[in-house]
Amino acid sequence: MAEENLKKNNSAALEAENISKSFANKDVLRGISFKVEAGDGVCVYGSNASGKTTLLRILAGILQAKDGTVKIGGWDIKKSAEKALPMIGVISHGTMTYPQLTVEENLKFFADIYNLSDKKERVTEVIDEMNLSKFRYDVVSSLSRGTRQRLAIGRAVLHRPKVILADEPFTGLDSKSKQKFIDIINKFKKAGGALVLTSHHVELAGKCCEKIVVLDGGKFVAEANIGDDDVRRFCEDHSTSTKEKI
Amino acid sequence: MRVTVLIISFVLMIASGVIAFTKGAIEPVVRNIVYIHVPASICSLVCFGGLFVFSIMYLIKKKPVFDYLGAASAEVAFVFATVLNITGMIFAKAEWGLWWTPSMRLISSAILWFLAAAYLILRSSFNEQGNKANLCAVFGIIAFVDVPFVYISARLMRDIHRPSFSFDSSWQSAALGLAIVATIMLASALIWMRADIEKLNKRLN
Amino acid sequence: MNYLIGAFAVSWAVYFVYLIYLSFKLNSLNRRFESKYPPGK
Amino acid sequence: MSNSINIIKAIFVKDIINELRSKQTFASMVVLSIIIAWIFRLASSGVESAMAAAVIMVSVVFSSILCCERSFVVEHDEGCIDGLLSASADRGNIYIGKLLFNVTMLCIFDCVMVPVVCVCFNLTPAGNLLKLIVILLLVNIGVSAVGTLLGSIVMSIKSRSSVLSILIMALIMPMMIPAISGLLMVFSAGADGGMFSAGQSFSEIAGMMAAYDAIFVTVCWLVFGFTVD
Repeated sequence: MAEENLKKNNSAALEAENISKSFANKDVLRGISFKVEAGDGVCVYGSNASGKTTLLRILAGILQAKDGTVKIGGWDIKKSAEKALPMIGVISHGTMTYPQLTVEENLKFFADIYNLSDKKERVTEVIDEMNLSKFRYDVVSSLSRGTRQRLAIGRAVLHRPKVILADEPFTGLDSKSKQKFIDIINKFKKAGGALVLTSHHVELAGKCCEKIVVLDGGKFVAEANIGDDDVRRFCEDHSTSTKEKI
Repeated sequence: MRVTVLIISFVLMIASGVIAFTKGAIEPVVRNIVYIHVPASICSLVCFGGLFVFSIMYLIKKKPVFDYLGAASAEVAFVFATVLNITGMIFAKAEWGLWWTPSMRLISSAILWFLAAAYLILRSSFNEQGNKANLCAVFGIIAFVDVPFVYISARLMRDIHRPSFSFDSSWQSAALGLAIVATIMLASALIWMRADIEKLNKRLN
Repeated sequence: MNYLIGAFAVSWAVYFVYLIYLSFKLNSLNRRFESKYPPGK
Repeated sequence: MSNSINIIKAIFVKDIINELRSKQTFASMVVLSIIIAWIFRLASSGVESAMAAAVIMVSVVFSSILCCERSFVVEHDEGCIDGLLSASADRGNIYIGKLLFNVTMLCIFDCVMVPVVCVCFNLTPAGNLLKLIVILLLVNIGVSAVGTLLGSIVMSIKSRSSVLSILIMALIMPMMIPAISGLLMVFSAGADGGMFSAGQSFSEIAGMMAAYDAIFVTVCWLVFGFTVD
């Protein structure tokens, strides 16, 4: 099994163990464990309200799990947060940028928050990397959706994270921007980064992930390699129960 | 169990009433409101204390039961604060000729009522569940922290309220004590019932 | 005297109305709960 | 420690730049307060220090509602709050940064609002300027301490501003009483504040408000983390 192979390697980029979370006294996640190695990509698949966003927010340290531990590069996200948190970059449906601030100010703000040692150089570097130099002094609210998404990715990789967590990164993007996103992510993975993303689009996710994990009703249901035939069918087979409930 | 507590509380209340009107009547007669006014005021403070304790317990332990108990004590505190204010207003009308006037105790009991009402409004205004319990617990804590300030700041007012009744006979103290015990028992039974309702509601949805 | 009776009437009314409201609510919820999840199962 | 100060400073500066660009919050605060002052002026007849004190407090509270709500809406609109939370482990820093921003906004707002009220009601607080500043500063800190926390609490509610106004008003009541009697002392030139203040001196009033500020800033700072979890 693929899971056996994963367990042999000790230096997992991201390791989640037995995560549970309840909102308003209702269980959202129940005992979820998985591992992501450096250079790997995992897609979390599930129907609506299956808890994928919550899972990602817990992995990112935004929410606190009721039970269980998250380790980023071996550091516990709760106990040694100042070590673990800088290794995470987050991309979500929102762009996580301030519409009234310019591209440069946005990046500089997050560089301040992460307390980088080489703020100016790194901001310029990221702006060049993401092809944003044309928009450097533009206010974010004047940018197109695709450009904003590039800025969001730039914001996520600004502090040189080891793991990128992306929540539905493809929603609202045209096919060109989607391809661009996939290219950037693949470059990041080649440089030794790990990726966890949630998506409905198995085909798109297949271009940057190797493994797929299916969540249903807050429980871990199944996993598969994305290269397998009929992976889409497989995902749907395993996440029907919530649809029936609704 | 709950019924037993309620029955005992009613028996005690009637006993205190009998003592109050046979042996311990206060002159002029309208001042006998104290037998319902003071227990209500103590009970609403006790319920606020309960809200504080349960909120902290919820934030530490994250057990749903503390959320239910917190919600219940806020609502019961609201009921007792209502009674407190109504009896106080009737007393004010009888003694001083006006329903309400800005003075120390009057303002502080009004604020107590506002705080309980604010908690209930906050609780009823979440449409999706989210971290409702957490947020309500946080508000419960700061609402209780507010209470001492309510009393301190109200000291600024010139006071026409009698600070406390001086009882001439021990019958009167006994009647008041009995009334306080009875009302606290009533309050705990009410909190208990309300918490059960909250729990059932949550399980049904 | 009227004020005294009024005060007692109002506050007892509040207590009783609240108590009766709670017990009705509790009863109806219990009934709903038992019809949804019968105790035998 | 220095890291915390960096984060607080970054949040504060970012919020100020944001507000300078949009000017939306500040403009609505000022216009609202002028309308309030004008309506109260219609109901009064000439010099009325009592009404001026009430107008100032009402304006501060309503403007703080706008300000505190707005300062968190900015974070939630594009999900920026998630970025902040995943970047810094200590949620208290976010609270302090936002608190500083809100206090600054209210202080700048006071510089506009108080002269307007003084003109409206023919008042000259010149002799008691220092006392006036002390009271307004303490009020601003207290209102923002509560408002910043509550602003974060109401973010998941649809009709947030109406709920926020009720919550802030209920919690700020104990602050209102000393603040209004202090303002009455300022405007009636040293005499004690009308029906309020049973012989309290100004320093006692200020001390009480300072205690309120200190305790609420501390408590809200401690519990802020739970509101974003």
